[in-house]
Amino acid sequence: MNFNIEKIRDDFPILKEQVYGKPLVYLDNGATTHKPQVVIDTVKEIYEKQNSSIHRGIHYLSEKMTEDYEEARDTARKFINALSTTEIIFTHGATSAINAVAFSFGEKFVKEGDEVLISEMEHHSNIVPWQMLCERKHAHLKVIPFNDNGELDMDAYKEMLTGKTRIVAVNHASNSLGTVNPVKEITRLAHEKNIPVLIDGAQIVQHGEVDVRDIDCDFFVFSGHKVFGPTGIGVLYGKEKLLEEIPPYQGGGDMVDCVTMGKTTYNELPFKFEAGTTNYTGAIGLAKALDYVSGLGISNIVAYEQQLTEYAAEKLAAIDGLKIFGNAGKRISVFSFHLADIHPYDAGMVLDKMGIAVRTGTHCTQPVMDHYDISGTIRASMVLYNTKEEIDLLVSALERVRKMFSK
Amino acid sequence: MNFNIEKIRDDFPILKEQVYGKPLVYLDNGATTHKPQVVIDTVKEIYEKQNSSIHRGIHYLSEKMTEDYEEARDTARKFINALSTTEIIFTHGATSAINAVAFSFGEKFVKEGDEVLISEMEHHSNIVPWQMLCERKHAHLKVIPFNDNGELDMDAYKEMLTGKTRIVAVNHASNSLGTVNPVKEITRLAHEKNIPVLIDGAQIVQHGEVDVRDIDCDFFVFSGHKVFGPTGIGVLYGKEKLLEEIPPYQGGGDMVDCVTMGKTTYNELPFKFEAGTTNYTGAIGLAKALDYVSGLGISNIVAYEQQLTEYAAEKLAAIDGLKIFGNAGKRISVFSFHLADIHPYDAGMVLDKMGIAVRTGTHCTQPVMDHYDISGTIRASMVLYNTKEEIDLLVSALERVRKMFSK
Amino acid sequence: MSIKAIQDEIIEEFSMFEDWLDKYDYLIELGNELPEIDPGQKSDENLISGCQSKVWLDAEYKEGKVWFQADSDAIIVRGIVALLIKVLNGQPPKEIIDNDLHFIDEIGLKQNLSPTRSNGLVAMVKKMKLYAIAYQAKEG
Amino acid sequence: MSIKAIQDEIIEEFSMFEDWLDKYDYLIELGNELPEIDPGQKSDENLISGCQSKVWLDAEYKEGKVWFQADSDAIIVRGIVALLIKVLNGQPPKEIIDNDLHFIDEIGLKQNLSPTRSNGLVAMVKKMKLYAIAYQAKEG
Ligand SMILES: Cc1ncc(COP(=O)(O)O)c(C=O)c1O
Ligand SMILES: Cc1ncc(COP(=O)(O)O)c(C=O)c1O
Repeated sequence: MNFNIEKIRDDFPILKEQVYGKPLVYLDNGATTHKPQVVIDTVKEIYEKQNSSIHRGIHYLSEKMTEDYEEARDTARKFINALSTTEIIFTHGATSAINAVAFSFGEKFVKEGDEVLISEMEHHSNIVPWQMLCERKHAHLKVIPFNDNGELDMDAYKEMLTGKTRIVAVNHASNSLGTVNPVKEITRLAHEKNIPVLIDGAQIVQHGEVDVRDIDCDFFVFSGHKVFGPTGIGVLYGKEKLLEEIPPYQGGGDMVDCVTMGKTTYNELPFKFEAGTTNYTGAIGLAKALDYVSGLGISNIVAYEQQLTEYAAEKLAAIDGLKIFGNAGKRISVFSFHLADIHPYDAGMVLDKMGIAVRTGTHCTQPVMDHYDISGTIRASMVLYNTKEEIDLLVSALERVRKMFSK
Repeated sequence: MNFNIEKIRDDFPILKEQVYGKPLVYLDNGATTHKPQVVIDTVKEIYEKQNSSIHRGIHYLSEKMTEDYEEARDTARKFINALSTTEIIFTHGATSAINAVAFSFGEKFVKEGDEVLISEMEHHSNIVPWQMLCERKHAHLKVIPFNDNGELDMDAYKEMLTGKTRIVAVNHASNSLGTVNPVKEITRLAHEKNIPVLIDGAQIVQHGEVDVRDIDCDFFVFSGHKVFGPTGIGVLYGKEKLLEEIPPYQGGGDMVDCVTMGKTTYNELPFKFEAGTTNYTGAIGLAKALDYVSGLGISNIVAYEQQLTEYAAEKLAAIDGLKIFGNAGKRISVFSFHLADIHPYDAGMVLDKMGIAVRTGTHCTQPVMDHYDISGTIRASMVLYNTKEEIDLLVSALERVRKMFSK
Repeated sequence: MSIKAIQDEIIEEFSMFEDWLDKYDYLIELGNELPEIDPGQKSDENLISGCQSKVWLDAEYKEGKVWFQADSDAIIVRGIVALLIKVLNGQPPKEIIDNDLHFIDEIGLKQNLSPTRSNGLVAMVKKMKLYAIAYQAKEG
Repeated sequence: MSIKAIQDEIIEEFSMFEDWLDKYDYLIELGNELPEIDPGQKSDENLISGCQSKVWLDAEYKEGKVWFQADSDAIIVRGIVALLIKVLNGQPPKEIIDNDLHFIDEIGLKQNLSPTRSNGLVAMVKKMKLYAIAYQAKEG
């Protein structure tokens, strides 16, 4: 395997930081990932050398920014293997992308009595927008259950696809269980009944290959900050035909072709969905991050992370009294667990003082917590720059935590 | 006057750039402003040293980011003199802030047959969201006209405030006419009839003092990138009582308190309106920009820009065949004009090659163009780092352009 | 002892710890020692729900003084709860209203009382003050 | 002359200009020289509306060759229109379809034909090709 982890860690300046005088062991990548120097420098250089509002500008800086922005769109397109840049919309993150679809698709296609199908393991960002839609339209939210291993109940799913189902929205990978869902199969089954599918890819793009044409999903969303890019940027992929059919989400500059007080005609795709001054710095920074990931080689990353995941699973399971929630056959390097009967918040606070950054709580997946009847978990989430040594540090820290609380 | 323009220009690295081998004369500040080094360095440092997802994190980096983010909120609060940080919501820009109000306020308060009152000189971002709302709710959009000087017709306004008016939305300063509107009076008159008022402050914060409590407006919005801050960030101010009353705009992580599939309760203000991972880097960068502006002294900036505005007005008016659109008594340093019968696009393209960045077209204010029955203008827009020398360069370039096209 | 004096005592106590883990060891000890409150007092009414942990708070007013009883599902939070009770218990309402709890800052627990932590503690401190205000109002 | 040859000629012409303003002077000249099209041809049907400037395009098919007539409200755009017509006029549909217009890039006008410029030119080139495709289809 061609994966020089030392060199990679060198690319991320923050990994050299210390907290409380201890080296930072950052295992909160499910929340957000760090940025390689090349992304940071790109953002800096834009502000120092070429900052300018894009589209419709006729001067040099504006031209240059526009070109770079549209090139970033093409980079995002290639990264998820979309057909055309008209299908790539820059949003502010996964959340704003899902909200855009829930609103725009909902306005056009969801009526009273209709059903929207999500799963029990969704992030709040893929629950609440649909709840809001269903409330507005008097539609019903249906929920695909998962088993105790954290795997979707595909039989239940099949039965829940009815003539009333208007859209299916599920995550590609779960941010609290680590499960990788069979999104291709999920899409195929929905398409058999002509039901479109939105895939929440917030937890997959940083871990592996995504091919929206292979999945054949109708919408796909992800956040830039979770894939080593800047904050405040995300991507909404939509099939052109659907994007053409649904109304725009927000109104504002750039998304209109012609405005009169009586009637407004909308700009063509993808601009129709990009109202106002976009976060062009974010988009170009994100493209650099995607280039960085591609440069390392997706298959290298997948192979490396698989080793890491297996190592973590084994080491964590060996800790006395540690219980992992989510043991799906296919998983990403995200582990939610309890340590004996220690409250996750207690454990997290102590781990922090040891320099180990984990997240505790519900991870914005309250229904997952309800499934297991727990109030929260400790979550360690790894990406390509994490190491076996860091897992060892986590494990020995957990041992120490257990002792502290058993006195 | 205490205003060291050389030193200030030094703070903005991009101002030293050349285009086509000529020094950049950037007069497109109405579209976006450049960033002082301190803002650029802040963004860089966050990514290099403390990047982490905010709120609910228990580890060091997350704590630190959360603190800085909430401090940024307080900086924004102070900048516009809001009462409490619960009234300051970080959005992605002015456009997303207006869309949020149009949706959330509209859901709660706008019904069939109601009226929404905007003006003829609004930016598309303060037109289209209201059009979309009116279409959805079968309400009516009413438009306050302006006279040929570019001043709102206040008598017409008074008559248009009726028992059916649900909200008034006007800009503080116009991005194409330069007009500064009497927002305090506009608000007072609306409040006499208990009608709330949204002020689009996108073109005022970079030019002078804003005091939302003095204006007494109910909502106030602005974009970070137009006030020397990063891209992808903006502010929505709303009076607490109103923000409490209206439903949230987007659903997602952080904006909910408790989520079950049956019922979701929303987090308290301001978080209720900040769904998903926010652009914390943008917010903290914006706070630095606001600190920078405050540090120069608002009254110094106002005094300096007034000189600049007067100088520009005089010099431009002296050009043979130049016609300015918008001659309001109170104005910002934004000038829209025609040069003889030269097409604005032609003029803009040639100015560009002389190193002078202006904008041409409708400036996202098509109704303003329709008012004068023109298809666009050339627009030069100045901020605190522009100089009289730059205006002289613009003037001589315009002279040259006129000659080129009169052959 | 005055609220100020108790706070000073706690600050002194904490100044002896060499490192964070010793502090937490101590907070765990305090948490373990804090008497559990009655199951009956763990009512919805007394519950202060945070996303990270839960806190229950009950109060009584006797002979011009306020007495608190509190609990949490997380031990370290219980430890902090124990400190807060130690400082405020048996004090007259006016004292509780007027004194600020600077010890929290000084012993390095400020983060635990940040409004975004969502562990129930900020809300608990607020509620303690509210009880004091209510009791004072009753006195007239 | 072939499309390629005409393009080469234009590239050579433009290579003589020392600076941007000279190029624009020349485009203005070309723009001024381009015959205005009939008011009747300035129909909504022939209009290609951009936000920055308007372009009108009409086409005719005669004896196996395509003839374009076009106009714009901006002079520099007219100049570019004149160049496009010079290159494509009187060519058989197949030639118009098969040749790409690399001269635009080489004489430095690429920006003017970027899809985000919104000056009507990209849409005009697209429409010119579409006319050619339609005429070719008619031939069978
Ligand atoms: C599965 C999943 N979906 C959606 C989101 C929301 O992403 P963002 O907060 O960047 O909008 C997250 C992030 O936590 C996630 O893990
Ligand atoms: C008056 C006015 N309102 C609103 C906006 C929209 O701001 P943004 O594009 O940053 O959302 C602008 C920016 O052009 C403006 O000038």
